[in-house]
This record gives sequence, C-alpha cells and structure tokens, in this order.
Amino acid sequence: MTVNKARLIQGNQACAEGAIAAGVTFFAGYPITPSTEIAEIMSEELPKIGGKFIQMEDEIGSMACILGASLTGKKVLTASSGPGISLKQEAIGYASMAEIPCVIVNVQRLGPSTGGPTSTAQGDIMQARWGTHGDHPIIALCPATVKECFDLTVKAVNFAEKFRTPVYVLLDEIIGHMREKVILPNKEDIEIVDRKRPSTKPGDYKPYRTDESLIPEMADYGTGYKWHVTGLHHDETGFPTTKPALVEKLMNRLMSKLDKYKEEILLWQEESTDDAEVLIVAYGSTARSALDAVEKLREAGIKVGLFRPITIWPFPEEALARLAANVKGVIVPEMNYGQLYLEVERICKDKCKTSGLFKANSEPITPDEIIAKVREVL
Amino acid sequence: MTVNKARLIQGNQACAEGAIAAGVTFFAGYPITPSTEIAEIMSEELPKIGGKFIQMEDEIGSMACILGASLTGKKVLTASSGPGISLKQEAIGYASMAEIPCVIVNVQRLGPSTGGPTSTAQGDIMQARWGTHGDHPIIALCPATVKECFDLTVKAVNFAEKFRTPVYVLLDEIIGHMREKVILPNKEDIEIVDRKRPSTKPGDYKPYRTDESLIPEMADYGTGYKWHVTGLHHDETGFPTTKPALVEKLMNRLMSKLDKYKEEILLWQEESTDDAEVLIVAYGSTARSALDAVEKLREAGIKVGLFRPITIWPFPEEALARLAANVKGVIVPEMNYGQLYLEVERICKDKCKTSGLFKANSEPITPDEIIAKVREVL
Amino acid sequence: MLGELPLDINLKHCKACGICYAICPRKALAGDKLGKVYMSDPDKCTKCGICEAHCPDYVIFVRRDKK
Amino acid sequence: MLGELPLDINLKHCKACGICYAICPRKALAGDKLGKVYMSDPDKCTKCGICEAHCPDYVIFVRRDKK
Amino acid sequence: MSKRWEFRLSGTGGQGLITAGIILAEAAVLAGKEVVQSQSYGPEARGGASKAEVIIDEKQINYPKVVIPNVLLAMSPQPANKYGSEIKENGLIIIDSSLISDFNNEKARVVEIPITKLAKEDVGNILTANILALSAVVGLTKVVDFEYLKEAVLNRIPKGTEELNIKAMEIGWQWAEKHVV
Amino acid sequence: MSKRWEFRLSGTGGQGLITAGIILAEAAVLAGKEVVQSQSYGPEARGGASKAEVIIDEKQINYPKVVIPNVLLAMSPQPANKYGSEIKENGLIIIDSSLISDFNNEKARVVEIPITKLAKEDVGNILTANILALSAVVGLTKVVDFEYLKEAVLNRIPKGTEELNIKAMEIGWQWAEKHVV
Amino acid sequence: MRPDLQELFRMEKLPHIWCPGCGHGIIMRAIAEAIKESGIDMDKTVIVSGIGCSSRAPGYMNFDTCHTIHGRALAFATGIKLANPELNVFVITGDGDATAIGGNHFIHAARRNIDLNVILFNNNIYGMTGGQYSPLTPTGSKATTSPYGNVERNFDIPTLAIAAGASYVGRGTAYHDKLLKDLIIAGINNKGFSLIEAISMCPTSFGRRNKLGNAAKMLELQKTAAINVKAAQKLPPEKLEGKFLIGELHNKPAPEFTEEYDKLIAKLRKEAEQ
Amino acid sequence: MRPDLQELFRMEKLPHIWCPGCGHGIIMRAIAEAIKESGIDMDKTVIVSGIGCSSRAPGYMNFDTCHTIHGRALAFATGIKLANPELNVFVITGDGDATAIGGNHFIHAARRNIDLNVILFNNNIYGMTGGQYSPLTPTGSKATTSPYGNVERNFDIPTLAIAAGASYVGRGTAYHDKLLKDLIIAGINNKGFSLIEAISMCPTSFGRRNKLGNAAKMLELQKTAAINVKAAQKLPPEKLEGKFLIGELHNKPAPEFTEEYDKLIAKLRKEAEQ
Ligand SMILES: Cc1ncc(C[n+]2csc(CCOP(=O)(O)OP(=O)(O)O)c2C)c(N)n1
Ligand SMILES: Cc1ncc(C[n+]2csc(CCOP(=O)(O)OP(=O)(O)O)c2C)c(N)n1
Ligand code: SF4
Ligand code: SF4
Ligand code: SF4
Ligand code: SF4
Ligand code: SF4
Ligand code: SF4
Ligand SMILES: [Mg+2]
Ligand SMILES: [Mg+2]
Repeated sequence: MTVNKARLIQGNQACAEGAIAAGVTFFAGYPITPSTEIAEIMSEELPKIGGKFIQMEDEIGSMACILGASLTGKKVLTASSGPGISLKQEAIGYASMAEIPCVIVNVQRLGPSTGGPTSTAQGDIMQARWGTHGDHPIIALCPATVKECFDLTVKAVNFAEKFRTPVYVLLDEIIGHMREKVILPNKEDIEIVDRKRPSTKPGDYKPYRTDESLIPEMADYGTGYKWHVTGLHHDETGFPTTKPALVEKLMNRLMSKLDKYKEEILLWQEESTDDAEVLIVAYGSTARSALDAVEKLREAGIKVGLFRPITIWPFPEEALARLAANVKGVIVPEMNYGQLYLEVERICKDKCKTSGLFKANSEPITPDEIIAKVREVL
Repeated sequence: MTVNKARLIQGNQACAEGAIAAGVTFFAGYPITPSTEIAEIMSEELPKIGGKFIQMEDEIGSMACILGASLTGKKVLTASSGPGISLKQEAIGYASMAEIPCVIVNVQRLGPSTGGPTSTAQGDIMQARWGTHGDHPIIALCPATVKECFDLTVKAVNFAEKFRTPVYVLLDEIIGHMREKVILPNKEDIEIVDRKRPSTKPGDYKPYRTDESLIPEMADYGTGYKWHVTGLHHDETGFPTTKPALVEKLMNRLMSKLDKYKEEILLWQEESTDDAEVLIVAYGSTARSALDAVEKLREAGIKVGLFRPITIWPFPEEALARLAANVKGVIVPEMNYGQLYLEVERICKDKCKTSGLFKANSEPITPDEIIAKVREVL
Repeated sequence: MLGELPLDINLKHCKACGICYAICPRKALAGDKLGKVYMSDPDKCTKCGICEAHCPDYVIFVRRDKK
Repeated sequence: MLGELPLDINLKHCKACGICYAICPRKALAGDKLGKVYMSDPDKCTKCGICEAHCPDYVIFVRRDKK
Repeated sequence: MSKRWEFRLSGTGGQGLITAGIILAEAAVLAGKEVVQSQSYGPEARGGASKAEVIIDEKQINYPKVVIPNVLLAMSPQPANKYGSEIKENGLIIIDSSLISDFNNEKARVVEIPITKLAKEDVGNILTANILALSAVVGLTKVVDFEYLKEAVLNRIPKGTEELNIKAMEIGWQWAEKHVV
Repeated sequence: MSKRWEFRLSGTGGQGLITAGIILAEAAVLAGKEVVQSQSYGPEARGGASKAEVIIDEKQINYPKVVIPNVLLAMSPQPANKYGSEIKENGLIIIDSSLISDFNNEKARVVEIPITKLAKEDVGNILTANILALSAVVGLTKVVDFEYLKEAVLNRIPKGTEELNIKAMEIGWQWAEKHVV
Repeated sequence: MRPDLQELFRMEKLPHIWCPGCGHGIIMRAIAEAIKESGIDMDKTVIVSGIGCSSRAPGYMNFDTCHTIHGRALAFATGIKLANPELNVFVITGDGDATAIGGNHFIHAARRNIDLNVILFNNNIYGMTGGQYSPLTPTGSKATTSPYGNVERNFDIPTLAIAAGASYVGRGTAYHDKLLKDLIIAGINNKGFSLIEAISMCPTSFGRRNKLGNAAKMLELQKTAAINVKAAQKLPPEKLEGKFLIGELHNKPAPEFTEEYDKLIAKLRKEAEQ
Repeated sequence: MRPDLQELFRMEKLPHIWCPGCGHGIIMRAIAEAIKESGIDMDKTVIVSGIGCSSRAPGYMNFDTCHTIHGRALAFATGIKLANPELNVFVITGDGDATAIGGNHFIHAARRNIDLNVILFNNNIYGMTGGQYSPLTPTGSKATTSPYGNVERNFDIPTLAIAAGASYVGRGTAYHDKLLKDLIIAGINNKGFSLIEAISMCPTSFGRRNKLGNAAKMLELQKTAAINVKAAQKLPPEKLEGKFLIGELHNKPAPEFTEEYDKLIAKLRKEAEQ
C-alpha cells in the first residue's frame, strides 16, 4: 500500500477532489463566493476524465441540470452559497420527492440576503433542513477540517447514491477557504457506493417499489426501462396518484427511510466526554475553537467535553441525549443566532441546563470566548 | 355605525379583500393552485381603485416586483403556494435585510415538490421561519376561519408596515378554498397602520438610523431623500460595511426588533384551558377539528383545552409554557410530519408529556382522530 | 356488421368534443345525444384519416387494410 | 505654478491604471514611478478632454474656464 | 343540540353543482344560519366527477368538512356509485333518475326525480337542471325557506334567465312536495 | 508544549503575498509540520490591502485563525499601520523599508529590509520581492529549514524563473542572517 | 389508435386527463408519429416536461419520461443530454412553462444550441391553473387575470428562439398535423437546438372566455389564420394581416454544445497521451 | 471631476471599489452626463442594480438607489416603475446579472416595453466573482471556469432584446463615451424599454487571462473593433469581419406598459362614473 504525500490544499479543493474520488463525473453550477473554487476545479478536472462540467444560467438551472444528469446514472454535484442555495430549494425538494441522488455543497457565508459574501457563518443550518416546502428527507454533513471536506464529500456521494436522497455538505467560509496539510487516502482505500440498479427486466420494473430496504432500485435513463419520474405524489409505478392511502404510503416511506439507516448515517465525534460536567456542542470550524477550549480547560482541571455532530441532519439525537443526561450543562457555540441550539435545547432541556454562544459578525468564535462561556456557566 | 351584511366568501377572497381594506394597492404574482384566486381577484379589483396588478414571469420576479413597489411607498402583497414560495426565498431574505414591508400569502398545499396541488397541508410552517439562508426576522400568521383570513391579512399589512419586515399569512388549502359566512368589518372599524416616514429633511436622513423603537424611518422613493438600499450588511447610512462591529449592530437590531413588540405581535386563542389536564396545540383548519374535539370531550367530562397560536412566528412561547406547566400532556395535531411540534416539544419538554398527531395525506385531521389521541394520552 | 365499418371507434375514450364530426369533409360522422361520435353515413367515408389525426383522444382508427 | 495647469488632478484617487497617458493624443501626460498620472508636458495639452472622459476614477478635470 | 346538516351535491363537471352548492350556502346565509361550503378540486374538477359540499348549522361550525352527509344529490352514475355508500343512517339520497338507473341504498331513503329530463322538457332548458335539483333538495329537507332559496338563486344567475330559473325551482319544489313524507 | 508560529504577511494586492503565504505553508508541509494557511477575501482582496496568514505547529492545529501573530511582514504602509499594533509581545516585525518609513513598534522587534529595492536592483526583477521577503522571514525565524523553503518555492514558481528566485531567496536569507540575534 | 403507434404510448394510461377537445392530444400524437417515422431508438429516447396540462404528455408516452418542475424542463434536459449525448432528448412544454417561468432556460438552451427537440404546446394560456394569461396570450385577450383584456404585449416565440441562437425553428398547429409531424422530424434530424412551436387550443380556459367557439371552431381558426411561410413569401403584406406563419422558419446549422464538449474531452485526452 | 457633475455623485463615497483601469467607471460617468444633459428631475430618478462589480455603481450615484439581488434588478425596477410611473427608472446591470441569472426578467421587461432605461455594462465576464465566463463571453475565450477556452456560444444581446420586444436598443463602449452618452439620452427620451449595451473592460479578470494587455490596450481594442452602424451600412461584409456594431441599433416606438395600464384604470374610472 502506497501512502499518499502530504499536501497543502484548500477546503473547497478537497471537496472537489473528494467528489471526483467518489465517482462524480457531472457538475453543474453557477459561481458564487465563497464556493466558486469548487466549480473552477471541476471545470478543469472533469473534462480530463471524460466527465462534464457546465456553468448554467443560474442556480435553479444548475440544480435541475444535475438532477437530469443523475437520471442517466451519473454521480452528480453542485456547489453554491446562501443566495444560490435559497434559489435551489424548489429543485432540492424535487430531488427528495423523486429520490434522485445528488450532492449539494453549501459553503456558508454570512447572511441574510447578500450579507457578507466573504464572511464566515453557520447560518444555513436550519435552511438545509427546512428550506424547501413540505416534509422531505435530507442529509447534511458538516466537516471541520480540510481532510474531512474530502472524506465527507465522498460520504455524501455514497449516501446520496445509497439512500437516493439529496445530501448537503455544509462548509463554512473558513473551512472552505483555508489551506491545511492533508494526506488524502489512496484510491483503493476509498469506499465507493453505487446506487442499486434494477434487478428485474424492464417489463417487470416498478421504479418506486421497495423491499424492506425502503430504497427503490433505479434504472439509468436510456437502458430500456422506460420509467416515469414526477414530483407529484406517485405510487410504486411512479405515476401520479391523489389517493390518500397511496400518498400516505409514499410519504411514510420517504419520511422513514433514513431512520432505518441511522447507525450508518449518524456521525459524530466525542472528545473528553467520559467525565465531562459541561458539554460543548459544536460543529464545523467552530468545533476547532471548541476543541482548543476543551484542551485548555482540561489543562486547567475543568471537566469539559466536546460533542461534535458531523451529521447535522438527521441530528444524532440519541447520542447527545445520552451524554446530556450526565452533565450539568450544555453549551452551543455557533456562528449564527442560535439554530442548531434549538435542536439541542429540544433534546436536552429536560436533562440539563442549555445555553448558547452566538456570534455572526463575520469573525470566528475564539477558544477564549468559549472558555469564558464555560466559566460563566459553571 | 352601519353593520355589514353577512356574506358567503372564500378564504382566498377574504385575503384579497383584507389586503385591499388594509390599503394594499400593489400586487404582483404568478398563478399557482391553490392560491390563484387571490391573484385573480386582485387583477379585477386593483385597477378599479387605481392600484396595480401585474402577473410576473415567475415567483422570483413577483417577489422582487413587490419589493420595488414597496420602496415607492405602496403597500404590497403577493400570494403563492409551496413551489412558488420556495422560489421566493432569496428575495424574502432581501426584504428582511433591507427592511422592506411586504406581505406574502402562502396557501399551503401538500408537498414536498409538486406534491398534491389541490391537497390541503400545513407543511410549510418551518419553511416560513427558515426558508431563506442566514438569520432573519419574520412574522407568520395563521388564520383558521374565512373571517380571520380577512382580519389577519389586515394585521399582516399593518405589521409589515410598522415593523418593516416581510409577513407571511399561512393558509392551508381548506381555509383558502372553503366558503364561509362572514360579516366583514366596516372600513371605519379597521385599524390601518402606515410605515413611519422620515421626520428629518433629506440632508439629515439616515435611512437605517433608529431610536429606541428599533424601526427606522422609511422615505418613499421619488421624494428627494435619495437613499441607498442594499442586501449587504450596512450601517445606519444604508451603505455596505464589513466591519464586524457594525455588522453585529445591524444584525442584533434586526434579530431583536420584533422581540420588543412581542405583546402586540403574539396572538393566540385559548379555549377551556383554565382547568385543562390535556392541552391541544393546533392552528389553521386543524384547530377547528381540535375545537370540535374539545367541545365533544368536555361534554364527556374530559378536561381538555385548546391553545391555538395565531401568530406562528415568532411563536408565543411564554403563553404556551405557562399553560404547559399546568397540564399532564400536550398534543399537537398537524397536517405534516411534525413541524410546529418540534417547537412545542422544545418549549414544553421539561414541563409535561408531549405528543403529536401527524397526518399529511391530503385529508384533514378529523375531530374523532383528535379525540382518540386524547384518550390514548390520558 | 360492425366489422365492415371503415373506422374503428373506441367509444369508451370519446369525450364528445365534436371535432371529428365537424372536421370530416364528407360528413360521414355525427354526434349522438351525448355528443359522442358515431358513423352517421359510413358509405360517404373516403378513409381520408382527417378525423383520426384530429381526434385528441385517439378514439378513431381508419382501417386501412381492408375495405 | 500648479494653478496654471490645464488640468485639475485629484491624485489621491488615481489608481495608476495608465489609461489617461496612453490615450492622450498629445502625450501631455505620463505616469510616475508608481504609475500615477502627472502632466509631463502641460504645454502640449489642447484641453481636448479625452483623458478626463476616460479616466475611470474621475481624477482629471479639464479647466475649461481659464487658460 | 342544533342540527348539523351535511349536503353533498355530486355530478359531472358542467352540470353546475358547484354553483348549486354556493347558492344553497348563500340561501343559508340569508336565512341567518351558519354555513360552510367547499368543493372538489384537482383532476376531478376537470371533466370527471364534480362535488360540492355544504354544511349548515344554527351554531358555529367547527370542523369544516362533511363527515358523513345527511343528504346526497347524485346527478350522474359515476358519483352515485362513488358516494352512494357514504350516507348517514336514515339519510336522504336524491338521484337524477333520467341519467341513473338501478340505484339502491339500504341505509338511506332514495328519492328518484328525473331532473335532467324535467329541466329539458318541462323547463325547456337543460342548464336549469342544477337549480331544479337544488330546489328539490331544499323542498325535501326544508333546510331553508323557499323564499331564501329564491333570493339566493336570483342573486347568482345571469340576467334574463330569472323566469326560467323560477320555473325550474317551482318544478323542483313540486316534485319534492310529492315525496315529502 | 510545542511552539505555535503565527505569521501575518501583509501588503498591497499584486505584491504576491498570498503566494508567499502558500509557499511558506508548503515549506512547512515538506518539513513535516502541521500547518494552516488562510487569506483575506472581499473588498480588501481587490486593489487594496492584502493579507495571508500562516500558522505552523508541531502538533494538530485546532483554532485555524491567527490570534495574535508572532511575526508580521509588512510590505506597504497601509497594512503596516493597520496591523502594526497586533503583534505578540517580543514578536518580530519585518518591514519593507524601501516603501515604508517612520515605522515604530514598542512591543516587537522591528527589522527593516529594503525588500522592493533589493528585488529591483540586486535581483533585477521587482516581482521577486515576495520571495525575497519570505526568505528573510524564514531566515529570521528558522521556522523551517532553508532547503524546504527552496523546494517549496521551486514547486510554485513559473518555469524559467528558477534562477531569479533562487537569487532572491539568497539575498533575503543573507539580509536575515545579518539581523539574526 | 393506429396499431403501429401503440408501442409509443402507455396505452393503459389512456384516456388522458385533458379536457374534451383539448389540442394537446392531437399534438402528442404528431410527436409520436414523428418519433416513429424518424426511426430513432425508442430505448434511447427521453421525454422531459415541466408542469402544465401540456407537460402531462410524457406520462402517456412509452419512453424514459420526466415530469419535472414548472419551467425547468430544459435545464433537466440539458443535464440529461450533456451527461449522455447518445440519448435523443425531447422536451414537451407549454407556453407558460417555456416562456414565462422557464424563459431563461429557453434562451440559454437555444444559445448553447444543445441538441434538444423542443415541442412547445402553445395554447396562449395557462391551462392547468385555470386560464391566466401567459406571455403568449395576445394583447387584448381575456383571461382570469386579465378580466379587462390583456394589457401586455406577447412574444413571438420563434423570433425569440432564433435571436437566442436556436439552429432550427418551425411552427405547426394541431390542425396542420402532417406539417407538424414533418417539422418535428426535421427538428430531430437537426443536430442542435430545435424548437417547434405547436399551436394548440384550450377550449376550456381560453376559447370559452374569448368567445372563440368550441374545439372544432378553434381548430378551424387555426386553419384559416395560418399561412405557410413559403406561400407567404409570394403574398403582399396586406394579405398577411391577422395571419400567422407556419412551416420551417429557420434552419441554420451551428456548432452543437455536447459535440463541442466532447471535442474538448478528446483534445485533452490526446494531450494527456502525449 | 467636473464640478457640475458632482451633484450626481455621492462624492464622499469615491474612489469607488473598482480595480485600476476598470471600464465601469467610465460608463458610470457617461450615465451621469446623460442624466444631467437630459434634464430629468433628479429627485424623481431611481437607479436600480443587481449584483456584480457593475451593479455597485448606484451606490456612488446621488439618487434613490437600490442594489438588489443578483439578476433581479429588472423585476425590482418593474415594481418601482409600475407603482409610480412618474419616476425615471434606470437599471445598471452586468452581462452576468442581466443575461445569465437575470435573462428571464430581461426578455420580459423588453416584451412589456416598460419604460426603463437599462445600461448593461458588458465586460464579457463575471468580474465580481473573479472571472468566470458569462453568456456574453466569446466562444473560445478563457475564464476561470473555461480554462481550455469557452465551448459555449454567446448571445448578441441587442438582437435578443429586439426579438423580445425592446423599443430602443443601442450599443456604445467605454472608449466611445460621447456616443454612449448620446445613446443613453436617446434611451431616456424613448417612452418604453431602452437597452444600451455599454462595452466595458475588466483588465483584472478578463483582459489578463486572455492576454489582451492592460486597461489602455483594452480600450484601444474597443476603438479598433467597433464600427458605427451607419458606417457599417456602407461597407462590404468582409470589412465587417471581427468588428462589432455600435450606435443606434433599433428604434421602434411601441405601446408602453405603464401607460397602457393607466389607460385601463382611466377606462374603469370612467365606466364607474357612468
Ligand atoms: C413554481 C410553480 N409555479 C407555479 C405553478 C403553477 N402552474 C402549474 S402549470 C402552470 C401554467 C401552465 O401553463 P402552460 O405551460 O402554458 O401549460 P398548459 O397548462 O397551458 O398546457 C402554472 C402557473 C407551479 N406548479 N409551480
Ligand atoms: C444568487 C446569486 N448567485 C450568484 C452570486 C454571485 N455573483 C455575484 S456577482 C456575479 C456575477 C457578476 O457578473 P456581471 O453581472 O457580469 O458583473 P461584473 O462583476 O462583471 O460587472 C455572481 C455570479 C450572487 N451574488 N447571488
Ligand atoms: S376518414 Fe375522412 S371521410 Fe372518413 S369519417 Fe374520417 S374524416 Fe370523414
Ligand atoms: S374527436 Fe374524438 S373525442 Fe372528439 S367527438 Fe370525435 S371521437 Fe370523440
Ligand atoms: S485634455 Fe487632451 S491633450 Fe490634454 S492631457 Fe487630456 S487628453 Fe491630453
Ligand atoms: S486614467 Fe485616471 S486612474 Fe488611470 S492613471 Fe490616469 S488619472 Fe490615474
Ligand atoms: S384546461 Fe385547456 S389546456 Fe388544459 S386540458 Fe383543458 S383544454 Fe387542455
Ligand atoms: S474585477 Fe473586473 S469588472 Fe470588477 S472592478 Fe475589477 S476590473 Fe472591474
Ligand atoms: Mg398553455
Ligand atoms: Mg460582467
């Protein structure tokens, strides 16, 4: 086994490389700071490997375009930031409903609106869950290092393919733009998941029939299966229905299919949680500040631990609840006005004190600020 | 004082009439079931009173168009449903950021995606709060009767003007499409609020300076104030800034300005809550089923009450918490997979048992289903 | 002797729109009391196919094989 | 005798793009070591205004009132 | 306890049943009652079956949908079959016997009126069938006074058709009277 | 405890400081150290002040932003003023004395090197100023061995400019040696 | 239905949901005939649509079909075609879907000259939502949102498509079904963006409100108001008043997007090999 | 700056953020001159923009100004103009803002012939985001997202505007500043949708990457490649190769949207009075 060389690369670049490593061969996007490097790298790399890059006329078109490409069997990616992500919402809902695998990278900048294009933020956490209308399944992953940008983009592609759902990779501007030393894994060491292709002949194929896996098999367009895709409620055959029982059957499956794979989907990191009296819940670049704070506080003899959700949606509720039951308080530092905090409060309120440390002014939350907050809470 | 005649009108029509009664003279929209009647009525009525109706090329354009019109000093409205509301998200964030008064009616249909265009739902509750990227202020009102469609649209216009924020009126398809007997108030009895116009001369005008009201004065375009509007973070003068201290000042004000007026903004209804042992939290048409259930259960001697949030966002948290402290359990019936339930759980979890009754298959939740749920919980 | 008719008519799908019998150049078609198509005068039919091409519901098929 | 120059130059705003001295038909302008404009040959200037119109930063104003 | 009337008026698109539902509701408004009216949308609304529902009560109407109707009007076979089973014990079903044959129901009383035929032949205009039927519905249930129905009808119909519609109402009413038990 | 080095390289857009920051970071990677590099974006990135930050440590770097730099390189007056006060007690400030005059700092040691002048006159190409400066920074701090810096520089620069850049590095290094205390 | 056409339809889904006399059925049939006649591989053929009555067509057609979201059919189709240029990609869209909410994707797909066969069902109205005016509703016409007559001007969609870069543009009608079929075949044979405007009719939401008579009358109107470009060239302008042109309106081959992209890939491959 | 122009600027905001040699500054000045010369009421004048380097212009101009969201300037402007037709409404937009994400509003505003004065700063690139290709980037040109040369075709934006319905269309350049000013004035005087394409230059993100030299060289290029329509009419086609036309390209008055709407209101008023 060869070991790759250490390299200095940017978070956005690691996303792009992760996507290609995971088998992405199609990218459609529209430039927006601070995500643009991903598109730029894809425009350079994809044609080299016979893949396709297209700069669409806008973000809506980009999202629609990758969904079309995904239907032909390709693994697909788009990348954007706040304003563009807002525009993609209708099409993301379509992907959830029609179960079209796709990955969306959101390099978060400070909102709302145009806000601060080059300022860091974690303000799109709730949008990732609730941005499109109606109930729908979604997965969102949140890297804290450049290496994780690579790894989690690979995972995102795998999740999208396996669970037939849109998957977000939520960077913040710091993670997206910083360069860090990384050693990327070898090709052979990267797990690659492909969507389930039909096990039946075209005549017998029912595109939305599922077994207990809850994930239907998906035929590539152009392979003779002649199936129908719609964003309307549909039955197993893929054709529209308004029958309440069938609508309910579809929606129940959609809304529970990820539950079934919780163990696989829910990722998190625990640091010094064993004997912690205070738990910090942090993610993305803020988790790095939190980790620093934990190390320093531990040195000072203060029993504090870190819970870092890597999968933000669905949220690793049970894992957090378990820890929360044994601490005095939970602190959530976020670069927003308290978004994931709401989820943490909901989970922990009956178990311990909860408090937030919110900052959304374009500057990162520092370890010292977290330390001060811990001392305040203790 | 003359008393108006009882009339039979549709929820959507009541919205349109309420808007006009509140002084709306500008409507831009794009047709979508089940909201289209609002546009149709506006196209007929507005030119009669010298107002303007325009059917834009899409929902994004519609939202942008009313914001432009609002800058000239007009009271403005748009109406849509799920897919269109998803498209409007970026521009709604702009309205929040630039503090441009506007009202958005969302007649909710069953999602996700195209879903069921004529099916009823309450699936866009969380989207109303979190649909656009970044933190932002928002108000959402939720009528349960045709009369309330009128009243709350008036209120929505008033709130938008007074607080310079986008305001949603969230109908569900049942409320939007049903006809009901109503007696609308007289013109003289309708409270009308206008936005604060500048108290200074053009030279001294700082468009985003505020006193303790936290709401800046707003000049109509074309009246010589020559001010600048942007979706970037900006200082009091309205021009862009990236200085963390100024960004923070702006965002803190935006994120707290509605808090200041909680007493005025937070509306809810309580029915039989005094001695209730079980509390039903329901809104929109579902609250009607809940009310029916309460009446029937009370007849059967069961102590159950109804808490109906009329203002959904911001949520009347304190009012609910107060009630929750005195009941055994809270039940949330919703036509979705549990959206407002998350908020209720967060508020009540440390006070009583919470449970949901979720149904999103195009059929309403019936009183009997709620009754059964109450009996199950008791 | 239905089999002998120049047209094959899938009446179940006819929505009584009236196009075919308005457009037939030979007036070989007509509408029944519900507006659905029937061959009022099969002999006049030249099998031109105009009705077939313009029926939005694919009700009509001109039997081109046999007379 | 700055007041006498045919041009009024707001050097603070000059970004040293080089347009004015490239475009001046009389070569009356030039760039300093940082590339900022200066009048290398005021006498050649005909006050044509081409530099003024093409300076993206409104650095130059041709004094049309006096010589 | 005040009586909650639940009406379901069903037929085929174009038969004017939505209008009939609205008129019935407006008659109830005129009569000072509480009322909620709703109708089917969606694919059903185009071409196929069409349905209007009206709830009338003395007191505030909470749940706004028909749970199980006391009165069903069926003006074509498809909805008659579709909705025929959903009726209150001892409810009332009025069918257009000129278009529906072989209709049976065990739970409810079935009144057969050749509505379309009457409209066409006796009133002289098939388009008045909905008004004729509505009048029969009101006549059989007495949910509102005839005068209110008349006023509501006259408020809604195109000018110039007053006489025709009054005639239709009268015929409907008379047929109802025949069946009042 | 391992030493955390925080570098801030500042100047004007076009002086190549972002590249210098990346090269420094890549030299650290070659030296087997942990490293994080970031830079300013936004209005600053266009025309005005430009800034690259590099953090080098032996152990994992958590907080990825410079808190307060040990080393500041200032290659033009504006950033020298802007960032001059943000420096660790006993830190190091290197200024381009060919462009900045009257610079004082009480907290840190200030080393003046006429970077641009040297690049122009001694190396013969003003575009090598960033490499010359970087070499001086490394020479003064010894944060990585010269060989790693050289390798990192050669990896990044356009072909054909090797000699020039090596010369710039050497001059920078020599100037640094003069100031090593 | 003609037996040989049946394999192109999902017969069990018929009758379709369209109203009696809706022109869309006639146009859908013409598309099927064109596909049949062109001889393209049905297994390698995809039909994409947006939302609208017209956009329901793919659900009845026996291919890989995709009923997307309103206005975005061309963006989906762009993804499909670029991802797999082997596929024959058709787009069925309405005047609202293509020219209102979808207008941007329309001009950009034309600009790229990507090899899509677009059949735009133009019934001059938003049929699906009950008859609001569209960008192709003639000025003055009534619609539920133009109760006093439409004050807006309408696009001439072939002109717009040509200006945007389409390499093949034609217009047919439900009445001129053979012409329509031939134009679609010509579009299929054009390697590039082909737009066929198919004049349809919506008796329910446009005809009735504008007093144009029943479906048959509306079809008759197409017959009388249409004039073939070739014939029109020979007529004086005054004879063309109130008429609209049908036939092949534009045919100017140009570099096709996916081919150009494939050339780039080939070039990079070659460079890499060297 | 010329003293009489200063009241049109927010002088305290200068110098602007644009790069050295950016053509946008020259064009902004031409706009100010045109407004000044046209004599319209500055208090009743609104300038709207989207997002991009060009769209930063309104921030420097002393009017009611609105820096909206990317691509939507024309939709905002439509709302402003329709709500208060008394206002003179200008739209400043970039090639990306107007023709990529904003393409739909562009063609629809043109179709309605709403009285807006649109000045499109065309620098053939997305400047603000660092140089990605736009729908107006010529085929073959390099950009950060077309590292091997742009494989897409580009719009000719006047052609598109005319096809969509614009009543006045002209093209000037940063070099031809006087012509540009005159075209803008003509646009102001046109009651309807006026599009002035103003060829700008982005030395930072387009010029450098495409080896076009510095700002002065790029300006020189505008001089040599442009040819006035009037002159062009007299030249044989081969003389026009590689050239682009400047001057008044289209001037065809047509009913204006807000006027038509006001007529409707007047008509309803009259009917109500009777
Ligand atoms: C985002 C969004 N906006 C609006 C709608 C509502 N809608 C559905 S179809 C349609 C118009 C369809 O018109 P057209 O494309 O002309 O098709 P037709 O029904 O006339 O065939 C509209 C506005 C929608 N489904 N999604
Ligand atoms: C919705 C959205 N998408 C993308 C962006 C990022 N963005 C900002 S400006 C711009 C392009 C600007 O190009 P152009 O309009 O040509 O203006 P220029 O900077 O060249 O003057 C882009 C893509 C954004 N701000 N919002
Ligand atoms: S085939 Fe021709 S002649 Fe025969 S019925 Fe049909 S239209 Fe008439
Ligand atoms: S055209 Fe077809 S649907 Fe219409 S009446 Fe004739 S057969 Fe029936
Ligand atoms: S006014 Fe004319 S001649 Fe004088 S410096 Fe400027 S460009 Fe040269
Ligand atoms: S054109 Fe203007 S900014 Fe450029 S060098 Fe000349 S004066 Fe300076
Ligand atoms: S509404 Fe119009 S377009 Fe839609 S199916 Fe009916 S006739 Fe056809
Ligand atoms: S990036 Fe280009 S367009 Fe933007 S300011 Fe710089 S030169 Fe001008
Ligand atoms: Mg249409
Ligand atoms: Mg540009």
